[in-house]
Amino acid sequence: MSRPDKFIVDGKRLDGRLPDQLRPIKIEVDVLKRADGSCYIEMGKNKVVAAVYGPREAFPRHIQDPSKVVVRYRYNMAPFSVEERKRPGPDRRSVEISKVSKEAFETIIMKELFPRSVVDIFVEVLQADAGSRTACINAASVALVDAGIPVKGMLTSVAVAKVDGTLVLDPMKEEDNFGDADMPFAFLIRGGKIESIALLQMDGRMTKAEIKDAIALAKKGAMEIYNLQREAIMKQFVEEEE
Amino acid sequence: MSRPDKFIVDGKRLDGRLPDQLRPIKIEVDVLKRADGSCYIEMGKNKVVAAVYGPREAFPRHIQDPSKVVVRYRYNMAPFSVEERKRPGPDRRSVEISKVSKEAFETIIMKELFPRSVVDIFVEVLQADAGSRTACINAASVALVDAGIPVKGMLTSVAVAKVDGTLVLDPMKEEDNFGDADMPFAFLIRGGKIESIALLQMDGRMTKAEIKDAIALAKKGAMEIYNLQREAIMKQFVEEEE
Amino acid sequence: MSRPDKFIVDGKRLDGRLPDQLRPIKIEVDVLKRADGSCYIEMGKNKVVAAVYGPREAFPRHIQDPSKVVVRYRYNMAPFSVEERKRPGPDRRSVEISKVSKEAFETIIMKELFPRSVVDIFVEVLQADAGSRTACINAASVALVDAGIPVKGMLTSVAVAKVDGTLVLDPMKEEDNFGDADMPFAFLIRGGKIESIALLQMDGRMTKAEIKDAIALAKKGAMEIYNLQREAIMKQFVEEEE
Amino acid sequence: MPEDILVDIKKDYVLAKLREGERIDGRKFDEFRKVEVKVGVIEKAEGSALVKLGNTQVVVGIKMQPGEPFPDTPDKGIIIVNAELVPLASPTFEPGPPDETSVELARVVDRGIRESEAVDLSRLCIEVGKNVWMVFVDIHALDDDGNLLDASAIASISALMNTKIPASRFGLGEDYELPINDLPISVTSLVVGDKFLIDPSRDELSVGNSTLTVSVDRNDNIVAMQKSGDYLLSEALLEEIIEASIGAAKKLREEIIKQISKS
Amino acid sequence: MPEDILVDIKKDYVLAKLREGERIDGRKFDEFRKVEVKVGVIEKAEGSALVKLGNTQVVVGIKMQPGEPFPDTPDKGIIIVNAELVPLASPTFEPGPPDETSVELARVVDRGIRESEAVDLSRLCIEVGKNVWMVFVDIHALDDDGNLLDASAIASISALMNTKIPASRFGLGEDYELPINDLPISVTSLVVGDKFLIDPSRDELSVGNSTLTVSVDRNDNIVAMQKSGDYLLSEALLEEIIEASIGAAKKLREEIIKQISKS
Amino acid sequence: MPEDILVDIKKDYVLAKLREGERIDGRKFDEFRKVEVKVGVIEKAEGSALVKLGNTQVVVGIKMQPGEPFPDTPDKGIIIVNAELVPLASPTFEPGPPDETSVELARVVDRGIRESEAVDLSRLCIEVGKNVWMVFVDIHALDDDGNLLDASAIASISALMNTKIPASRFGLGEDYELPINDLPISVTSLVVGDKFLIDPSRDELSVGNSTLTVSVDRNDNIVAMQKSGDYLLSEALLEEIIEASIGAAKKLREEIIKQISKS
Repeated sequence: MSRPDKFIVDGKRLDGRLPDQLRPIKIEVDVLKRADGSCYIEMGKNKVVAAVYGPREAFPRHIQDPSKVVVRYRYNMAPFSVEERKRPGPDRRSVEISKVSKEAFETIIMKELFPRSVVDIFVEVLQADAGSRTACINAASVALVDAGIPVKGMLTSVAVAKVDGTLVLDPMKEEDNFGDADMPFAFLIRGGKIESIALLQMDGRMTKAEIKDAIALAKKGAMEIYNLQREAIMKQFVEEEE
Repeated sequence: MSRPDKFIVDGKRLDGRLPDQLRPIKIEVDVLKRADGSCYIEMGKNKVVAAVYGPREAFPRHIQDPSKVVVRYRYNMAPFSVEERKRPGPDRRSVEISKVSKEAFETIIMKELFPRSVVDIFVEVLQADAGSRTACINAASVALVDAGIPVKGMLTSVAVAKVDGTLVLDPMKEEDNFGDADMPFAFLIRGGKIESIALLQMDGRMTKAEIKDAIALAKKGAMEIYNLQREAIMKQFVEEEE
Repeated sequence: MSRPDKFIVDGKRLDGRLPDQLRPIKIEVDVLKRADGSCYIEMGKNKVVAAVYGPREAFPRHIQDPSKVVVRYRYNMAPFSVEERKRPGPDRRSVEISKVSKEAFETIIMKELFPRSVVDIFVEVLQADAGSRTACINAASVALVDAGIPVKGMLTSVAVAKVDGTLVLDPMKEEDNFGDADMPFAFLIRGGKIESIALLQMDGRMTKAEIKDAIALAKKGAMEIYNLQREAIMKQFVEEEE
Repeated sequence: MPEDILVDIKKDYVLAKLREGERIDGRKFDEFRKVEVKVGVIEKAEGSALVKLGNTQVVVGIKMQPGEPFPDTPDKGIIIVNAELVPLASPTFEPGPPDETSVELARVVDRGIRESEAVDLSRLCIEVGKNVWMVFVDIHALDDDGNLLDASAIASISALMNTKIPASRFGLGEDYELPINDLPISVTSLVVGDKFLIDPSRDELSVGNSTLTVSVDRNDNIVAMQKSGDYLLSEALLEEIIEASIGAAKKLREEIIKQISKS
Repeated sequence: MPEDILVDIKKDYVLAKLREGERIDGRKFDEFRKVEVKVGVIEKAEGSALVKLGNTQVVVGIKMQPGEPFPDTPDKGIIIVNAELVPLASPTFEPGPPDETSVELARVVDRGIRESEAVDLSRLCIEVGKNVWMVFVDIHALDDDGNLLDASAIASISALMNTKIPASRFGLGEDYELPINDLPISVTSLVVGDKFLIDPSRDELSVGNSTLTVSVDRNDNIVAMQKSGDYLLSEALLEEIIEASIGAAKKLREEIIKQISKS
Repeated sequence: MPEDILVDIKKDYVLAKLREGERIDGRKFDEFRKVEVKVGVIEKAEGSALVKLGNTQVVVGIKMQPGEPFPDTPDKGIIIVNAELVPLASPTFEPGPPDETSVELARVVDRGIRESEAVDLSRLCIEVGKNVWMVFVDIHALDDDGNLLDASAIASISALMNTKIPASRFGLGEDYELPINDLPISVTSLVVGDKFLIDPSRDELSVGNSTLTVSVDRNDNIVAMQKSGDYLLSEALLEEIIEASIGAAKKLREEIIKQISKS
């Protein structure tokens, strides 16, 4: 892959999207039998599966917290998920993504309800595209609901990039690799409204003003994704009822 | 080493053996002071030492089983045991051999007698030849008796290979590397009779009928080895009496 | 660096020192806030920091000794401390140095006073020169006093090398790399007098008689270092009083 | 209800049914669960397959790259089978390097492929003694509802059949299909006393882990066997299982071919 | 007095002061502790710096060696940032491979340097596609009295500014100075409710680990951000922190330039 | 009887005997246990030796292969000594990477060989700066009945004396014997108060781990020393031990030469 000359031509991006348009998203709930909750998401070419186990007894014991549940989050890439085969096991990038994602979920789980327990969130990237961490958070968020874990709201994640001086929603690979900035978010959405920021990272170069605009754009995208997450969960409930 | 044109000439194998003939075997019992039981075996060019420790308190505690003894088996190759120096530490092959060997020994040890304890079987391959796993099991089996661990019978191990369409007992390196199939067994022998199969693996290409014949051939070889194991143990008892 | 033709010319060493002369030494006490005791030492081009934590509860529990304190010592080189970047983490050399240094400190700490506890001595080599292990012990010894750990005396460390058939004190890099022998010591000094040897290693080639002379030379050097250690501690006390 | 009591109840139920000559899900003793094979599910991989065996799910991806051949086979490609039993797939799996179970699984799958000569390794040579194609078969478990091994074997061979050699990416001419000669089938039986159940589900495995895996090539030859678990196996039962495995393999192979050719 | 009670008392004190609109050490909310930068402290390294931020101390050493470039940037040097939070620096650090905290620290420092294009990587190419300079930035914590991250970032860029490329040692011509284009500043704030404290000390961190790091280049652009800790951040507060970080970065940058140019 | 009580009883017995000026097995204070050396026990290795020192047993195997020399010794071969204290050899050994005890053992054995210049490394150069012989000395403990260190040192030098350089296997001419110049002997003493016991057995080591190892070359030079254990050593005792070690080494060296030349 090499750097394109222009990222936006006639107002359209390399893959034909408008700057504020998401990639196609597909969400399936309860795709695994063993897990307490699960979700499969395709977001662009990302294909990720999330599973939630718990609340269950925390082991080894010394990680138990007598006042609240411990949350673990494991972001893992399958060896075949990327162009060049990835050696199995966590690298530094996965360790960081796992950490900030875990902290985002800690803000929405009702932790005091399950002392001495653990909630495990495992996310497997089967195919990686730009924004795999956001796809994973979206999947994990649905899986968490599917597992019946009490949460304050939905966590919805999307990134904004800057290319050719323009902010674009949900960047594709070229925009991510060669753009001027990348800024992934996760928002807490409650009662159909975005309440606050649970995850925020950024690298690149942006002015204060651009960051403000980026937040607005991210919020727009997040609401769209949130509706899809809700829809998928509802559909699942209906199916279970029948 | 390269593939020989023919494996059997005038009814004889490359090393002069008949198809149903074992390589020379040498067994010494109680060769180590620290171990509770020990045995040194040469089987062809294999030179292996087995040591048994236990039953002793299982550690770390969480591996303890309140209803029975835990059996551990560690097959390990010395760095100088093979042509090209082997890096110390377990590789995938050793891990698999250790697993199936452990399971074979679990079938013969009276496990209920020693709850919360562990029996450790350590086998070191000082020089490796074809069939090192079978040599190790034979040594471990004698070491187990030497350690006084109550067992249901003797475990005796031997492999059968297929070369030039013929089944041969206790294959040498060439037969193992370039033959059409290899099939290691371990049998439980009780009251001088083969009772059942405790370990069975196979790779290569064999028909159903050939497998039947292979079992018969393996049983013949196992009985011969069993007699040598018994003899070595008896000799040891006599020496200790004196 | 290549082997010099001669190590001693006109009675002087490559860096102008006399055979029985130490390199310049600089000692600072209580240089870290978090540690219970700390010390920074420059000895030649060695720059090392030592920190002492404890006595504190030993963890993991199974290392606790109900009758006395456990002493741990970690000698660690910063990646940039040597010419060719060193990969982080302990190598075999550090493991050995840590072991013999720990044992030296075990001889001087009043271990019975703190059962079930641990005293941690951490030494970081920021820049390595010949004799980094001796510089580290000298720093650790001062840090131990700074931490208020009850000790039987001061541990003072210095090496002696043999070059061109002459014994030299506190060898520099060339003498260490290309000399005929190297012999690091640590002495217990109590009441201003050297009482006994707490650490002793040697490699090279020395006669019995040379070893005797080396001990005498090392003792001379150790007393000088001891005085600097004492002075630095005193100065610290005075500063704290003010 | 605590997990261990549940296991005990399941175990009793499985055994009770067995005494009546039945399996809890109504299958015949030599019958596989419903299999679903989807190939090409990971576009970025050289080949891939998602396999469902009942509720057990495995995805296998194939990656290829040129590399140095083994000294003793200078003109042959290299296959490396690796299994990650990630903790997503079962509450009993733990993160970390492969344990003995995943090592065994990968090695038994590997033997089935290798010994049936399913992949024509001699057509994977680029330059004798210097450069050959390395084929990484990565088994990624998604849901372990019993018998991950057979599901992994099906997914591995299906992914290999789906594989295009990425020659152009490495400047080595045009891409071409990985040459496949056989479709080995791994058949795992759970041994219970003097009976056996092919393709045991997790509920059935509550009675124990005593299994025998028999891999069969398209000519009904046995190409690999692995006894796993601490149990004693009689000769008679071994022969019965081999016989049944050959039959079950044949049926399953046809089903897989049908599904792959349709997709 | 046991450590945890002490932490509780400190926490109450910090919060009480905060309610009065004050910090326990009298600083303003957007004020860094006293910074001291000494470069060239490790003569054997290609570049080095010792930084004290209040009582927090970090030393960074730079080592360089030729190596192969990444395939997608064949004409650019490589920077590798690594952090060792050695147990000497804090009673809570443990020996062993980097944990998530040190990985995050190293990666955030790395992004500040990388995204501000502080080092001109295109001038680190020796032979296109074959050989480029690799720059190892090793962060070695000495004393963690809070906000190791900003101290590490200051020490890293200061050490880079102090670096001479050891060309002669590798037979590659004369040594020359590492080309530096920017001086990015990392500004970490502790978030407490709807307030924030720039450059939190360890005592202040007793109230929690909710931080936001904003890295600012010399043109007041934001080049990296990292929210760390399990807290929810409002948009309004985010904007306030960014505003304050830009201001604090400007002041700190001037101070660092002053100190380095003097030494 | 529990192990620790047994240790206490042994300890008292050793100390009681010692007060009477005797060792529990009747040996003199400066006397090694019976040594047995068998070389060539591993035919597949380039050289090997099995050594019994009393009941302590060690096997050492030598493997050689060409490799790159160290930059500062471009014309010299490389010796790498490695020790595996496998759990077979003692109830206290555990599987896993080498711990501090085995690292120390390997390094002290290494120093004895290296500093006595026992192996003529300058004759192991194949092509200056490019290719030299690498000699892997792998120490494999079988039975630890005390003083594994001296047994390992004897086995290592014996195996080296038994080594043929496998030149023909690597297409580098005819095989030839590894050039050996010296036969260093490692002598370990257990220090008990102001007394010492050479070659302590495990029973004797029940009184503690305070040892001093002195390696002696054939000209009675000391080539390596290592104080091991948390005890204080007086100058006077040090001199006594050195004196005794030189004597004991001479005797043991003769015995080893006799045994090797016979075999």
